[in-house]
Amino acid sequence: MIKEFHAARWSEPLIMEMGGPGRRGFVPPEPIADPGRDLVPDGLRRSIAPDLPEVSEPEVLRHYLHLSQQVMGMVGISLFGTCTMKYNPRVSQQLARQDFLAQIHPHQDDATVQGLLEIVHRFDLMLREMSGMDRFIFQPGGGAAAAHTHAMVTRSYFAARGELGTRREIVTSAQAHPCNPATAAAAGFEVITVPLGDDGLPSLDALRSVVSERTAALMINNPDDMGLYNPQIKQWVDAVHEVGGLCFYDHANFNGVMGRIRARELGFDACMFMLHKTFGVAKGGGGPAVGAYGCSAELEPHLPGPLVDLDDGVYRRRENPGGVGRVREYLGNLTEVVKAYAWLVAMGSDGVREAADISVLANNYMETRLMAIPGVSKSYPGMTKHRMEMTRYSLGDYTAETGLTAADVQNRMTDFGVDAFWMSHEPWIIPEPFTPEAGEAWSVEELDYWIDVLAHVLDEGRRDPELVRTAPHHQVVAKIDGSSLDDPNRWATTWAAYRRKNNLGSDGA
Amino acid sequence: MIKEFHAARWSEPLIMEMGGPGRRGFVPPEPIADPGRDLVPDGLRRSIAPDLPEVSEPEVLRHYLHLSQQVMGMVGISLFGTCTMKYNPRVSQQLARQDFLAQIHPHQDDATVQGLLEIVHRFDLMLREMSGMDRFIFQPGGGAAAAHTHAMVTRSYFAARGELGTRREIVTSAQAHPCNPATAAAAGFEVITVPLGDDGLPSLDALRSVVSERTAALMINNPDDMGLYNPQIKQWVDAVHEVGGLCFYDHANFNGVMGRIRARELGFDACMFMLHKTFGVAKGGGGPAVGAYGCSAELEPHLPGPLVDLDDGVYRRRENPGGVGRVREYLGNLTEVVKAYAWLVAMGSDGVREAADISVLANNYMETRLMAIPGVSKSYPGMTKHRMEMTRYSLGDYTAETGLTAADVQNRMTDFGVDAFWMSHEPWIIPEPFTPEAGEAWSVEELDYWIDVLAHVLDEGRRDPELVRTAPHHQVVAKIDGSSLDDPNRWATTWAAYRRKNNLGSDGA
Amino acid sequence: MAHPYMPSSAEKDKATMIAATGIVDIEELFEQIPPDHYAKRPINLPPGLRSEVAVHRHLTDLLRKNRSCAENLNFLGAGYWQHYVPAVCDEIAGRSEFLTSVWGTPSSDHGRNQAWFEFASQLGALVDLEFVGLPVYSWGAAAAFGLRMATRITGRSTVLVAGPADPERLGVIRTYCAGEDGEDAISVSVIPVDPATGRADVHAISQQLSPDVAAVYVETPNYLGQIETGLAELARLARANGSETVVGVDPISLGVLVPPARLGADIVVGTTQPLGIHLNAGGGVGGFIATRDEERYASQYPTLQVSICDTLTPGERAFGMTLFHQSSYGSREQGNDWTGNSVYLWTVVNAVYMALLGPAGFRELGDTILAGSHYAAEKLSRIPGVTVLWPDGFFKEFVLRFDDGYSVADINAALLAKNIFGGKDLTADFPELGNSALYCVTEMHAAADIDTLAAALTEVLA
Amino acid sequence: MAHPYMPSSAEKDKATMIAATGIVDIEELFEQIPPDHYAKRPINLPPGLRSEVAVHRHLTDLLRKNRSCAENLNFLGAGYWQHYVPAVCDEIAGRSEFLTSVWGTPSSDHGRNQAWFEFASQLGALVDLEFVGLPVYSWGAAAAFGLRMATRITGRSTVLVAGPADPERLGVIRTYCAGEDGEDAISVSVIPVDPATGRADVHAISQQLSPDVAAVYVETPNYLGQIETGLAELARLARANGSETVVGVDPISLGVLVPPARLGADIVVGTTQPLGIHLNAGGGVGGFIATRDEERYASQYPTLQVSICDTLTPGERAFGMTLFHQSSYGSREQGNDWTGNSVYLWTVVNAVYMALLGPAGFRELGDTILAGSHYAAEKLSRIPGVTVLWPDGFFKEFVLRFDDGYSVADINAALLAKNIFGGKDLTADFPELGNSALYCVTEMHAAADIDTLAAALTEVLA
Ligand SMILES: Cc1ncc(COP(=O)(O)O)c(C=O)c1O
Ligand SMILES: Cc1ncc(COP(=O)(O)O)c(C=O)c1O
Repeated sequence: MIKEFHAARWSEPLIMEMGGPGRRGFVPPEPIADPGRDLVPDGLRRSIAPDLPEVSEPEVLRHYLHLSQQVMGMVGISLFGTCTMKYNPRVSQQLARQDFLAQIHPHQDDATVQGLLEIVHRFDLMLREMSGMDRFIFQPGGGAAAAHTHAMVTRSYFAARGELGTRREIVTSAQAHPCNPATAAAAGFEVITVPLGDDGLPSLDALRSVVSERTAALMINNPDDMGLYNPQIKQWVDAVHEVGGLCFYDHANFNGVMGRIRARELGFDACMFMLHKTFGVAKGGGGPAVGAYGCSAELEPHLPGPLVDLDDGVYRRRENPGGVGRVREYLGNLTEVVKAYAWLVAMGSDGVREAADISVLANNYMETRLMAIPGVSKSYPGMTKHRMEMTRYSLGDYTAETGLTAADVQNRMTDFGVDAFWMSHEPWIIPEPFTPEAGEAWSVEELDYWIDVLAHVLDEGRRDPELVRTAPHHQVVAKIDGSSLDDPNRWATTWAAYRRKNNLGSDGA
Repeated sequence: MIKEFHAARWSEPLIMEMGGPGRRGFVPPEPIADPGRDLVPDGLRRSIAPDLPEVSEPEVLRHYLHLSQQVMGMVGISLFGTCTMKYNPRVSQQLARQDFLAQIHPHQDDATVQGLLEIVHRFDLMLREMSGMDRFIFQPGGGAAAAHTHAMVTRSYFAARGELGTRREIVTSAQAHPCNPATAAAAGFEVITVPLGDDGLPSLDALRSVVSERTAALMINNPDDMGLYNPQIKQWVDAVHEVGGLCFYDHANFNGVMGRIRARELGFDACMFMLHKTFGVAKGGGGPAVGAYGCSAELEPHLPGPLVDLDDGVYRRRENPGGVGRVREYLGNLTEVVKAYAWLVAMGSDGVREAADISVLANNYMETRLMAIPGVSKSYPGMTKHRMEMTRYSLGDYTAETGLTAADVQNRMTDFGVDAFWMSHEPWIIPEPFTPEAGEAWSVEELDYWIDVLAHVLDEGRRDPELVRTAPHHQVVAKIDGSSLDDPNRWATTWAAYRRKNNLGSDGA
Repeated sequence: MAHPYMPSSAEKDKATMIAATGIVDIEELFEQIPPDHYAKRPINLPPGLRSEVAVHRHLTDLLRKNRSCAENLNFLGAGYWQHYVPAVCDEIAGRSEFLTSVWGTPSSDHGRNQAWFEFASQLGALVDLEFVGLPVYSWGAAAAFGLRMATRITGRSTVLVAGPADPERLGVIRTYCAGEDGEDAISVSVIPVDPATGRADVHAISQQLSPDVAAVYVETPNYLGQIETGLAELARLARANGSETVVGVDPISLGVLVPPARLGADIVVGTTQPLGIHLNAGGGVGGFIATRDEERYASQYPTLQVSICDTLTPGERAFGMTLFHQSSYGSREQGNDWTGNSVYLWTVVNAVYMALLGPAGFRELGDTILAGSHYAAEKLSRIPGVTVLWPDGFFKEFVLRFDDGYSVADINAALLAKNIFGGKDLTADFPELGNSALYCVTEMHAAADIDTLAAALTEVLA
Repeated sequence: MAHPYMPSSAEKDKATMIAATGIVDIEELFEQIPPDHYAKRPINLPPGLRSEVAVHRHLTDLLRKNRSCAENLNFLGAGYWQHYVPAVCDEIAGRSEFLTSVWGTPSSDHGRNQAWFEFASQLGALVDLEFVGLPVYSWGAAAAFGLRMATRITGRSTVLVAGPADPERLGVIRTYCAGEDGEDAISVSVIPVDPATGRADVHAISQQLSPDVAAVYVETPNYLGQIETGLAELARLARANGSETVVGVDPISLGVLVPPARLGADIVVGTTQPLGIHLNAGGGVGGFIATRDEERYASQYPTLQVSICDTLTPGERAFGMTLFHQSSYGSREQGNDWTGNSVYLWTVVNAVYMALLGPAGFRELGDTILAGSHYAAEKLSRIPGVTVLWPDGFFKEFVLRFDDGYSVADINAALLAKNIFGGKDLTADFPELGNSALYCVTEMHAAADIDTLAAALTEVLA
């Protein structure tokens, strides 16, 4: 049953358009002594005040409360694929807000942060147990940053062996997440992308044809976003190892295999887990995130510091000379590490195993229902084995029939309290792709509702394509007109730019 | 400019309709030992489980998040009169959540709650300074409870003098808040209500004609909800004192006179301040609230215990033998007392004075604009002096013209993000009354918006009365059909009653 | 300088309003106040701290002086208990919409009204009754209102309160019944606990069941932790006497205990504090009143109630107030007692709590508490000089008597030095129980905590 | 027993899905995984704690071992500072909608996108630049990305970093520039601080301005607290050399300091941590990149950016991504560097913070910090054995040299025993400064706190 929905709509002005001269939102404490002008070197005291709004505290609060209600987030239903949207337990949100975590300075003496370091160390041990790796760090501030870390560790490794001059290539696949080739390139490697075969998988032969003594590393995720698990991944790893390369397992799509496979046992030298996805940490619209990076003992000397060790019952941070140095300041987003630790403690080995079971079951349950909807087809239908925690579908036939795109359908779905699906990373191999990920945190009713809404919208589109093409209609704002976005004369990432380009006064009028 | 608005609409089921067998939202810790059946006396162990829903944690969270978005509260604009809607500083919300307040047991040793008792004591002293009273308590859990406290203190006072048998009457006015007569009656007094004169004020003569040696007390608020300040309030107090009665000042409408008058200097023996209104504490939909009750030294022996004293630098709770005993368990809603204290510290004497100024100014500003709107009239227009922090208006003319009531108008206003105004307490002296209270916490733009919306709705109603009569249209749900509410065969305060009366199964179907 | 809490404290805004209002000086607006009403001297408080930094610092400096049950080991209960508050409860309590909710229209308050209805429905399920009012100030208030309802229903004016009675709650009941000292009072008669059992003295109560008795009030588990075994008998006797049975109950026990209504209770009252509300230094109290859905009872409620109802949209449900006219808002002194702001935000939290626990959660929680408190009683009873007064049939709380010469006050002081809050001292309120204290064990206590207490007590008493 | 986080861990739900999927056993679904891929042994972690009570207890037991800057007096800064976080910032950070926001459509994410745009606009106002990207991981990352932008813009491959350099940030810059050890690296050359002034050595830098220099990176206030006076000169020299000037700035200084863009900076980067983000043990880092709104710069951003745009409804504004195609999402290895999840929730908080402060707040806060830090430096300089290295022209931080024989480590240990976190030890990173430490004073410090420090130091050094 499709429910009536409407997003909160406040027609909220920009904060820069609000307030009035002299209003105050926050008043700093008075200066201890007279802050004479001479405290600032000559000519360096700001004379033109920054063009910030002047707004009272209640107005600021209400404004951002309005904005918050105008975000669907996981207050609605989001089956955003490749992102493993999970329940974020509020107990750890609550813990992270408290002084014993929120009010810790990164330069504090180790003696004053024993509890925190203990959590970091315990969590490291737990991830080692889950992956078979020998050491984890939490410095990378996201999945891409962990991939970049691997590229840098790879540099350090080969530099130490004097091979950096020849190890110039990093191999990945067309279905690997863009961060793998992108970070490899940013680290100075040439990127070789193995294309997909007819079965949707990059072939072992294709890999063999590109690896050589120039290969520094393989960077790949598995299963991929289409839910395909590469059954030859071990041979892939062997092939790369044979030529002396390193293998990095982008484990962003870990949810369906938790408890069933270990990256190290498959031969990988390093892997990364995304705490802000698989480990129950909130996405926050894109962070604070953590890409936990783990590696073998062989690569450990190349890790960025500081590392956390337990010596004689005392936890210590230590530098890792010869390693990468830093990939980010300090130990990482430790609030998120604590939340991930709490999540893993609450889940335990039984819980993560069950989460994997349920997420794969729920995806296959959805697949059964979705494939019964006219207009929906599946990527690589020849691959008849059950998919993992995701399946990539296509609305190509539907688009051919109605002219409506997956983006149109997605916009209309938001009119029913269902947020965007993931479509596909670049390159788009499947036409009009969509990739929901059911995960383990949604109820069957919610999954059913998602499917019902999709079916309903496809139906609507057949009856009244304009309705869907011009959607959304029950959302915060209407569909955007993106024509200005890449036009240097019209784009505006700031209010000042917008006013200048549109000849508006400082009040926007 | 009227803005497009729509409330969030989730079409949310009842929690009792959600979930499924076996789902868990919270799991208690496992028992330390086997909780054998014999721990409960024979026949007293529950065998039929309570008919509660079985819902997982994420579902419960999302459900109540949906419900929260479906409440306007002060996230919209609310000028709810007689309730002094204020900004509730989030800093004290944050403080009150912390262990040092949230995790204090009321029976803890005084030595362990010195900080808290100090705040209680300091705040007592501050309210004494503001009112001229000699002692405040915070036990009453709301304004009405404070009025009731006064009725009980009055009993205790006259009982101690052996006069309770003859002091049978409590006098109030037709414009006094209902809690005054109601609590007086509940305390066993006869209630005498002084009617209003032609000028909207109860007359001194009318008072004189009802007071006598049977008078136990006067219980009255001033200014009243119409914004009228009784210029003879001192003479009123004198008249009651002359016959030996006590005078209680219901200071709920304190906002406009803060810093300008002191209850005790006007002669009152006792007064109450509503921390959940005037003192910046959140309303919470109706509490937790505090009616701070203050009285003269003469009445102090009759206060309920425990009282907080400072002896030799140590704060102590002590009983008050001969007093009322308890009007509520423990010291009161101390979280709210701490918030009110924080608010008063932040405001200071300059701030409260300015808040009074602004709230009276803002009301008169609104009055100027409102009186320019056709269809709006003012209570007792003959009273030409400026009103205090509220003015009572009437839509009587408009109703005569269009058939639309103040309630209709109010419903339609919610379609623009403006919540209900206060109309009037019983008795309704003015036809189709409405009583906005501007307070000091809304910006001029917000007040203007409120006024613009009212004018817009009145206009709409003239053009399209059905639109307004059937409003709201952009709200969470449509206007209610209240016909079942007082019908014993149809009312249902619980889901079980609803299902029984409508022959529904346990899933509501 | 403008104050952050007041947008119009900016000079420009004030000037705008002054000009539009047609005045020159704000002082003009106060013309209604006669000159001799003005305060004799300005209010002498410190100037406002406009800086939140300073306010925060001042408050934390004060509050840090407290010692809480979070970092100490607490065994205080006595009608007010340290239970675990799920984080989701806090999350919802903190939502600005609920926090600042006013009294809007049924449409704009819909979400909150639904939460209230869910509170009443779930609480009704726990107590097995179909009519539930919105909450009153506290358990004491709920008990007192329940008794006042009974006097109106029966037209009688004496109420019997079965001991053991919580002095706090009893104080409230006496006050609400207007004490025993004057005109029109409801007479409150307390029948002492049977010291042999720690339970209500059914025989003594039955002796007092005169034709003037409007109601018998009894609690289970009672103030001393004992589960009342004589409830059905008492209710039978009361009914035969034409009296109402009013029962106070800790709702957290109702996963494992038969609801009092099944034993004959007519009006069931109790506390909402254990259902997801923090200790808050006592500021977490709240009371409920529940009865059968019969006009006899419904017409006597002093509270507000939400009822489910229809809207103008076919098939849509919403909520409205039922029987509003009989409240003090509706009828001033003609209404039933009075109502007003109370603890409504907690009601939303209570709804969340009950929804999280569900039937299994309440059962398991009850079992955990039963097991833990009995484990503790048994363990402590083995300490020389410690006697558990009634070692069976209690829930969550039990009484320890110390016979080794140390007063309870001394013992608690010694425990406090070890960061333990010992049980509630009963010596002043229940001298008949000797040198005793009431100990409370909940799901917050791990076995190690109880062992810590046992070791500390052993040391203190050695 | 079902797990509270997983609705479908209830047997019935699992059975429903199994039946509908047409399988018998969930294991069938894993048919893609070859048998020899399976883990050799099951994962050996403790079973899950289904009870939140137990999880909460376990975590608090651990975290209580920490000592925080809340209950100790902290003078650590060094690129990461203890500023006051207004409660409204926390309130908004905690809103479930922002917290759990995903990547929806421009309509369903509208509120968050607007907050991001408000972040960029306000930050742009602070730095006086019109093009601002969404935030990157940290200040170090922002600096490095800024330098990489400069290499792409100029086609050159050397960057000069003006000392004093934060070792943490410098570590990140070096890593992002791929170190100096291999192929295709950007060469990073650090020019040591001028120990006489504590400032960048303009002369030494100018000497290194070869045609291969893509950019000069300089910070103000610099790592040691000094406000750079040579910035305009450096920018002029760099421009003359065809190099970009990349400036790192603490935005909280910009109420009282001229924005670097006014002194010639081309690419301004910095930290977002001071703008309303808690210390979070270092997990509050975040970086921004801002430039003039010119294609030369805009086309080189590695970030995502939101731009204001129209909707299908006339007159309505919304937000979309500009220049998405040049990101790694849009172009994989052809994109500018890479992007991904970063610290976007903090961006919303930063927007709230800047809105709360406004122009007056930033100015006053700057003055308060200037006054407090100079008061402290002056006061501490009077302690025998303590020298303030550069007593003028600093913001928030200053260097103390201790000449009395005690090492900084000893001094800090002694201060710690008095619940004071002494300044950052500089002896390892800046041996040229002697036995020195970097002290930080912000609006969190009252005069009494500084006096406490002075007294403690006096005692320790006596
Ligand atoms: C397979 C895979 N790898 C890497 C990433 C990059 O993660 P992040 O966005 O945290 O940088 C993602 C994120 O979508 C992903 O799905
Ligand atoms: C004048 C006056 N007195 C008393 C009260 C009763 O306050 P409460 O609702 O807190 O019981 C009110 C509340 O509206 C009021 O306006």
